[in-house]
Amino acid sequence: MCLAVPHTIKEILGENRALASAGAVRTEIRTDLLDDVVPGDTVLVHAGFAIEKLSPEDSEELKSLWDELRALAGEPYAH
Amino acid sequence: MCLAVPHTIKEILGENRALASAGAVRTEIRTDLLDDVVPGDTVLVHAGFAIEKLSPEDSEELKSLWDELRALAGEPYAH
Amino acid sequence: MKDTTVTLGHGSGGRQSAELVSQLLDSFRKRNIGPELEDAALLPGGYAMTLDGFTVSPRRFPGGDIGHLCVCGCANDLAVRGASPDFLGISLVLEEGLSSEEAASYMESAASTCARLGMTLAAGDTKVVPSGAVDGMIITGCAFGRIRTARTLSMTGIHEGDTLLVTTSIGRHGAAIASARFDLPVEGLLSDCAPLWPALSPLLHLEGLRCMRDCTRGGLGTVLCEWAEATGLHFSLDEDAIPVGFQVQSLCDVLGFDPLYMACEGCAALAVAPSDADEALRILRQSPLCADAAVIGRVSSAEPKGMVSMKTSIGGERLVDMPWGEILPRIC
Amino acid sequence: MKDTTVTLGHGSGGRQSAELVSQLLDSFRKRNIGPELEDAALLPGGYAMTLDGFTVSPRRFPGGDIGHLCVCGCANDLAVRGASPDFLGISLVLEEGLSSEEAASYMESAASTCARLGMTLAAGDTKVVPSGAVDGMIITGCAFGRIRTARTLSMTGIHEGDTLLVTTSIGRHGAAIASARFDLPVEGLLSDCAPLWPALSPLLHLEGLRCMRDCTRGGLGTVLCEWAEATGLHFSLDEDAIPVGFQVQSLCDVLGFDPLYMACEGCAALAVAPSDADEALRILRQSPLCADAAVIGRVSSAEPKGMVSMKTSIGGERLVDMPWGEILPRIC
Amino acid sequence: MPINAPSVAELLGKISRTPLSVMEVCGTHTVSIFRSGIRSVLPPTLRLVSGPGCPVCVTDQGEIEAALSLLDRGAVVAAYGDMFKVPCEGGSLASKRSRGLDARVVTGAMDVLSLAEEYSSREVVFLGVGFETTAPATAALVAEAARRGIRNLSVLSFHKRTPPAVELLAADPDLRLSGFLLPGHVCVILGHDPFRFLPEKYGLPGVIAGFEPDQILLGLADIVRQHEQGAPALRSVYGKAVKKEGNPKALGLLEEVFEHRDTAWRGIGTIPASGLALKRPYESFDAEKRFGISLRPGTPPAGCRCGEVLTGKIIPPECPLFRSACTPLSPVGPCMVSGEGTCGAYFRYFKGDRS
Amino acid sequence: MPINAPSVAELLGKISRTPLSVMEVCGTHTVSIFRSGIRSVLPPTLRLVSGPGCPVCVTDQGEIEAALSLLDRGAVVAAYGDMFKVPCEGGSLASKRSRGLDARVVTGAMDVLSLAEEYSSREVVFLGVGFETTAPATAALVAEAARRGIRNLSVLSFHKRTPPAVELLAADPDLRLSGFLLPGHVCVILGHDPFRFLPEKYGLPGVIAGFEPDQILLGLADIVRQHEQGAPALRSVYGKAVKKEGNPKALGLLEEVFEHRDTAWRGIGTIPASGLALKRPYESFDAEKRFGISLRPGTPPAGCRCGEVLTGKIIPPECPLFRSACTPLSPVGPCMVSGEGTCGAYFRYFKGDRS
Ligand code: SF4
Ligand code: SF4
Ligand SMILES: [Mg+2]
Ligand SMILES: [Mg+2]
Ligand SMILES: [Mg+2]
Ligand SMILES: [Mg+2]
Ligand SMILES: [Mg+2]
Ligand SMILES: [Mg+2]
Ligand SMILES: [Mg+2]
Ligand SMILES: [Mg+2]
Ligand SMILES: [Mg+2]
Ligand SMILES: [Mg+2]
Repeated sequence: MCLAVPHTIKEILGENRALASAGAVRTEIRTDLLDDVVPGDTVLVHAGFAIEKLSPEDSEELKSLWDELRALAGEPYAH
Repeated sequence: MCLAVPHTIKEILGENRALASAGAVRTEIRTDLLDDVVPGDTVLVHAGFAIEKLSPEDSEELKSLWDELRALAGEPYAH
Repeated sequence: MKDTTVTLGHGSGGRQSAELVSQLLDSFRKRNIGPELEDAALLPGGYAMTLDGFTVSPRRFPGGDIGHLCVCGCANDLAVRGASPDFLGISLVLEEGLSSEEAASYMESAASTCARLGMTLAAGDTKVVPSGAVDGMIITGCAFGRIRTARTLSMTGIHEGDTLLVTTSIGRHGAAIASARFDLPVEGLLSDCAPLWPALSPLLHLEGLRCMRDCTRGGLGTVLCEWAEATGLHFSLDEDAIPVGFQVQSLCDVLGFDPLYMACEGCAALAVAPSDADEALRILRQSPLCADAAVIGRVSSAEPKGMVSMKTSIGGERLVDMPWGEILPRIC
Repeated sequence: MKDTTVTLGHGSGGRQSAELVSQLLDSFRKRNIGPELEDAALLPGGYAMTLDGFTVSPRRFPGGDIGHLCVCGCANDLAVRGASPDFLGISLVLEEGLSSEEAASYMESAASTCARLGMTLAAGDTKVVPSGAVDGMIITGCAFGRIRTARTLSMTGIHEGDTLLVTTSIGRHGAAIASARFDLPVEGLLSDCAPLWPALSPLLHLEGLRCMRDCTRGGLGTVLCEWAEATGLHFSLDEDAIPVGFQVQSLCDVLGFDPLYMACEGCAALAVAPSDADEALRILRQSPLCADAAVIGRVSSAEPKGMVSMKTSIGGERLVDMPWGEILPRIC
Repeated sequence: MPINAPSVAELLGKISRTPLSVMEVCGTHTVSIFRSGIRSVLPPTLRLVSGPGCPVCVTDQGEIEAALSLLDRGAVVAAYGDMFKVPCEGGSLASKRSRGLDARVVTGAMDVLSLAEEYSSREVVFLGVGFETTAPATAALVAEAARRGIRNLSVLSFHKRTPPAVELLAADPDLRLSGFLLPGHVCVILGHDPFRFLPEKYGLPGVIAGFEPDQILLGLADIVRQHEQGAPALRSVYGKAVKKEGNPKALGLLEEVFEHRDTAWRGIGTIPASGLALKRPYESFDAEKRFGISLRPGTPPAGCRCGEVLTGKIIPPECPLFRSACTPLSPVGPCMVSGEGTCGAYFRYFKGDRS
Repeated sequence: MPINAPSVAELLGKISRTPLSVMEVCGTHTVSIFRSGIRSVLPPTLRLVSGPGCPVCVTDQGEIEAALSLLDRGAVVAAYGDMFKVPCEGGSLASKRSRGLDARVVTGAMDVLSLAEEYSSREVVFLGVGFETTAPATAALVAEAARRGIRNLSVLSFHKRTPPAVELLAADPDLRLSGFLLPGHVCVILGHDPFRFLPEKYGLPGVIAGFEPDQILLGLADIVRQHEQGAPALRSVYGKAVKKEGNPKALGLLEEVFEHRDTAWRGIGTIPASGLALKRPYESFDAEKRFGISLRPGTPPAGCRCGEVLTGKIIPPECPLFRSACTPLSPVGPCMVSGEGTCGAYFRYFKGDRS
C-alpha cells in the first residue's frame, strides 16, 4: 500500500526541504508534513515526504504486549 | 554553380507538378518556370525545378562550329 | 507472443526477455543453425566465443564505465565457460555530437582492463549515426578465447545434490546504475563490474565444478530460475546466506527493489558437487573480489520441479520467480 | 583531432573515419594490444574473426534488409581474408515500441542467408532501450571462420605491378539506400548486398592473389586510397574500365554523388599478380554475382606515391582522394 | 530484548486455538507476508485473507484510460513506477511510452514540479493514486504549484480513502472476518479514530502493524490474543510512529486541498465518499476539469475474479484464469499486475498450489 | 558526328597559338574540368583560371552566422546539402545539427513547404543561396507560401547575381583575362543579354558552355578561335537549352519576388546591386526582417587567400595554408569546403603539385 522507509535528517536545506539518509542512501526529502524537523531526527519517508518522526523505540508498549502474549501461551516471564 | 540534369516528363500531376525521370530515377519536379510542359518533353532540372526544355539536338550550330574549328586547324572537312 | 510491441520489459533479463529471444531465434532454430542459451558458444578447435551489447546509462558510473563494462561482460561470459579471455572485438555506434574524447576515454578503460587480462583487441568497428538515432553510444563486444578445461561447463552438468555458490555480494552493478539514474547517491556503493577470470580459473581443476554463470541483467534470481527451468530440478536457497551489502540493501529499501534481481557485473553463480563445495569456496575467497563468496543453497529433486524456492529469515518458505517485465521504482 | 565532436563525417568511411578510429584505438595501440586495420583478424589456430555494427536506414531496402546485410557484411569480411563463414554472433539493440515481428523478420533474412552459406548462429544477445534511445534497431554481427588458404591475404602483400580488379559494378548498396532516403525511386535498382564467399573462394588457390577487400562504406574509392596510403605505392585507375550501372549513374547524376564513393555490400576490390589477373577474372565471371567483374587499374611505383590517380574518359589524368566528411546531396 | 520473528511465530502457534480469518488490508503487508513466507509458519487455525489495499489494483480501468487519453493528446504524464504496467483496453503507461509518448516515472510527487518547469510549453499531468499515506504528497504538490503560479501542471486525483472500504468489508456477511491487520502507514496519517468502528460497531479487533515480518506476526498475535481474551480493540503495535491523532499537518493539507467524492474501486464498484477530488479553489489544477474528462467506470475483464480476490472471498488459485490466461506478463486483472497485487503475490511467491 | 572530347582536345592543341588566360566562372565547370582531367590535355598556351562561381564559396561568413543564430533560437533551418559543412566562427550547419539542432538537408526548395507543415508550431527558415539558376526556386517557394498563407515559413535570401561579379573581374587590370567560359545554367535563365558587355565593353570573348568535358573543350576552343580570328563575341555552344532571351517565366518570378541589393561576396567584398532581397509585398517571408537580423560582413580567416583564389589571381597551391593548415576536413576558407570550391577541387583532383 505504502512503502515507507526510515531516514535520518542530515541537513535542513530550506523551508520544507531536507537532506536525509536511509542507510547508505542520501536523498532530498520534503518535510512539509512535519513540524520542527532538525538534523539527527529519524523520520518515516513515503513518496518523497517525511510522514512522521520516529522516536528512539520506547520498548514499554512492546514489552507489555510481549508479556501479555507469553502469559497467554502459559510461558514464564523471561525478564 | 548549378547542377542541372535532363529529365523526361512522364506524367503531369497537376498545376506546376510533374513526374519525371532522369535515367532510371523517377522523381517529382516543379514546372512553374515553363509553359506547356507535356509528357515526353525533355527538361533541364535544377534544385527540383525544370528550368528549360531541351529540344532534340539541332546539330547545325554545332556542326558549323566544328567546321570553323577544323578550318582554323587547317584540317580538311570530313563531311 | 501476445504483445508484439517490444517493451523495456523485454530487455530486463527476466521472463519476457526469454520469450522475445525465443521468437527472434526461431528462424535459426528451425534451420538447425541456432545457438544454445549459454554465456559463450563452444566452437570446434577448443575455442569459445560470445558477444554482448552494452547500452548503460549513465555511461560512467561509480565503479566503472561502459568501456570497462564491455570488456568485463564479454570476458566473464568466456570465463564462466572455462575459456580464457584472449581476443576482443569492439563495435561502436556513436551519436553525432558525442565528444570523441569521451568515447576515447571509454576505450582507455577498455584497453586498461584488456591489458590486465592479457586480452588483445583483434577487431573493431565504428559507426556514427545522426543526432537522436542513438543515445550517446552503444558498444558491442565480442570475445574469443581458448577453452582451458577438459570438462564442458554447462547447465546440463547440474545434478541433484549440487551445492550452489555465489562468488560475491549481489546486486552492486544494478544498484550503482539505479543510484545514478534516480539521482540517489549511495555512500560507498560501487558497481561490482570486474573480470572474473582471475577468480574463476583456479576452480577449473575441480572435478565437481558443474556450471558457472555470471549474474548480469536480471541478477542472481534470474540465473537460478533459468537453471531450474532448464534442468527441471528444484533449487532451494537460504535467504540469510545470500550476501547482500548494506549499500545495495539501503537502495533497494528506498526504491522497493529486490536485490535478487539487481544486475551484477562481477559476480557469478556456481553449481558444484557437494564434495568440492568447501574447496571451491576456499579457492574463491583467496581472490580479493570474492571475499564474500558463500554457499547459498542446493539442488534437489524436490517439488515444485523446475522452480526455485527460498527458506526465509523467519524460517518460512516461498518461491523465487524470474522478474516479470521492467523493474520500476515503487512507492507501494 | 582538431574537432572533438563526433559528426556524421566521422561515420562516412573516408578520411575523417580513419582519424576517429585512430584516436579510439590509441589506448590499445600504446599497450601493443591493438588490431591491424584489415577486414578480419587472423587468430592463432587458423581462425579469423570480424565484427561490424549495422544501422542502415531504412532497415528494409530494395535488395535486402538489415538482417541479410549483417550476415553478408560479416561473412564478406571473413571471405576477403580467405576464411569461410562458419559461425556468427548477432547482438541486437532494439528500441521499445519496435514490432517484434519486424525484428523477427530480419532474423529470418539473416537465418536464410546463414543457411545458404552454411553458417551457424553460435551466440546472440538482445537489449531493449527506451523509446528514443536508438532509432528502431541496431544489429552488430561478429563472425568467425576457419582460414582456408596458406597465404596471408593482406595489404602488405600488394606489390608494384599488381593488377587491380573489381568483382562487380560499384555503388549499388549506397545508391539503393540514398534512393530510399531521399525518396527518389530508381527503376531496377537493387542493393548489391550479397555474400562473396561463393565467388571468392575459388580464387584462393591462385598463387598471385595478394589482397582482397569488400568495398563497403566509402566505396571502391576509399578502399583503393587506403591501400595506396598503407603500401606507399601508386594506384592508377582507368575511369572507363570501372563498371558503373545505369541506375547508379542516374542517381549519382541527380544527387551530385560520385559512384566511386558509394557504398557496396557485395563487391570486392582485388589486387592480383599480373600473371594471374586473367585467370582471376575468368573465375570471378563464373559467379552470377560477378558477371561485371573487370580489371580497373594497376599498382606502380610512380609518383605521387601513396595516392590513387585515374585516367579519365577524355584521356586526362587526375587524383582520386578519399571522401572528406559526410556525403550530402548537392545542387551545385 | 528477545523478540524475533521465529520466536513470535512459535508463540503464535501456542496461543492460536480457535480458527480465525484475518484480513491484511494493505498490499505492502500482503507482499511482506509472501516474501517472508509467513503463511508457511502460521498455525493451521489462522487463515490470512488479502484485502483491497493495493492502489494499483483498485485504480479503476476508466481512470487509467483517462491518463492514457491525456498522453495521446500530447501531455507529459508523470506517475509512480507502480502504475506503469497496469493495463486497460487502450494499453498501459508503459506501452504508450514505448510508442514514444511522454509517460515519466517519478519517485516523489514533487518531481512533477521540475517536469513542469522543464516542459514549460506543454501540459504536465500527475497521475495521483494511492491512499491517505500518498495523497498528502499530491496535496502538497498542488498547494506548491498554486503558490508558485505554475500554469501547465495538473493532477488526475484518483486517490482513495481506506476506512470506507474497510467498513464495507467488515460489514460483509459473506466474509465472516475475525479481525483486521490495519495498514501502519495509512494510520500514521489518519491516527486511530477512523478505524474505531471496527471494535465499536462490528466487535472486531483492529491491529495497526508495521511491515517487517516480526511486526506482522506480532500484529497477528495480538488479534489472536484479543479473540482469545474476548476483548476486541483498536491497537497499534507499530511503536511510536502511529500517533492516536495521526499527522495533523498532513490531515490539514488533505482538508485544505481535497474533498470527498464517490469513487469506483476496480473490481469492487463505487464506494460512497471513498475518493478525494480537488476542492474548488484548486480546480484549475484538476486535470479532469481542465481537459473535460468524464470518467467511465470500467467493466472488469471477462472471467477475471479480481473483485472476489480483492474482497477476500476467494484466493487467486481459485480463479480459473490464474497461471493460465493470467500471468504477470499478460495480466488479465490488475491484481496480477502489481508487485503487491494479491494474484501477483500468489503467482510469484506461493508454493501452495505448485508442490 | 565525330565530336568527342579527345578529338576536341587534339583540335584545341592545333588551333591554340597565342598564350591565353581563360576564366571558367562557374564552380560546376571547375569541378568538371578537374574530374575529367581537362587541364592535363590542354595545350600549354591555354591557362585556365577558376572564378567565383561557387555559391558556397561566396556566401559570406556573416550570412552563415545568421542561419546558425536562427538554429540557436529554435528554428528549423533548411538548406541544400552543399551548405552544411561551410564553417564560420560559430560552427556550421552540420556541427549545429550534431548538437541536436534542427538543420535539415533539402534537395529542392519546395521541400521546405512540407517541413513548414510538419513543424507547424515552429519557425521554419530556408537558407536561400545560389545564383540566378537557383533563385527562381526560392522565388517560387515564397510565392507559393504567400498564396497558401503559410505563416511559419521564411527565407534568408542570400542569392547572388552573376553579371556584376563577372564585370568586376573583366574590368580588373591585374587579371588580364583573355575570355570567359560562361555558366550554361545561369544563362538558361538570364539569356545572352546580361553578358554582352564582355565583347561590347571589354572586347573579350564570352562563351556559354555546357558541363560535359566535350562541351567545355568546345567552349574553350571557341574562345581560342575568337582570339585567333580577332572577333570577340558572345556565343552559346550549349545547344538549344540556352535561349537568347533566357527563361521569361523565371525572370518574371525573380522580378516579382526579388529586388537588387548590395551584397558581400566572401573573400571579395561588397559588390553593388549583386544580391537579391525580398520585395516589400513579401517582406513577411524575409527572415532577416522577421527576426531582426543585421548582417555583419565577415572578416576572412587569417592567412586565407580565398579572395585572390576566387578572383583568379593565384591558384590554391600558391596559398601557404593549402594542404597544410587548410584541408577539406578542417578548411580555413570556404573555397576548401565545397566540392566545387577551387581549393577543394585542387586538393582532391590536382596532381600538379604532388608529382
Ligand atoms: S488471476 Fe487474474 S483474472 Fe484471476 S482474479 Fe487474479 S487478476 Fe483476475
Ligand atoms: S587553401 Fe584554404 S586558406 Fe588558402 S585560399 Fe584556399 S581556402 Fe583559403
Ligand atoms: Mg553471461
Ligand atoms: Mg552474453
Ligand atoms: Mg556477461
Ligand atoms: Mg567495420
Ligand atoms: Mg541524444
Ligand atoms: Mg570490410
Ligand atoms: Mg568489418
Ligand atoms: Mg564487411
Ligand atoms: Mg547477452
Ligand atoms: Mg524513434
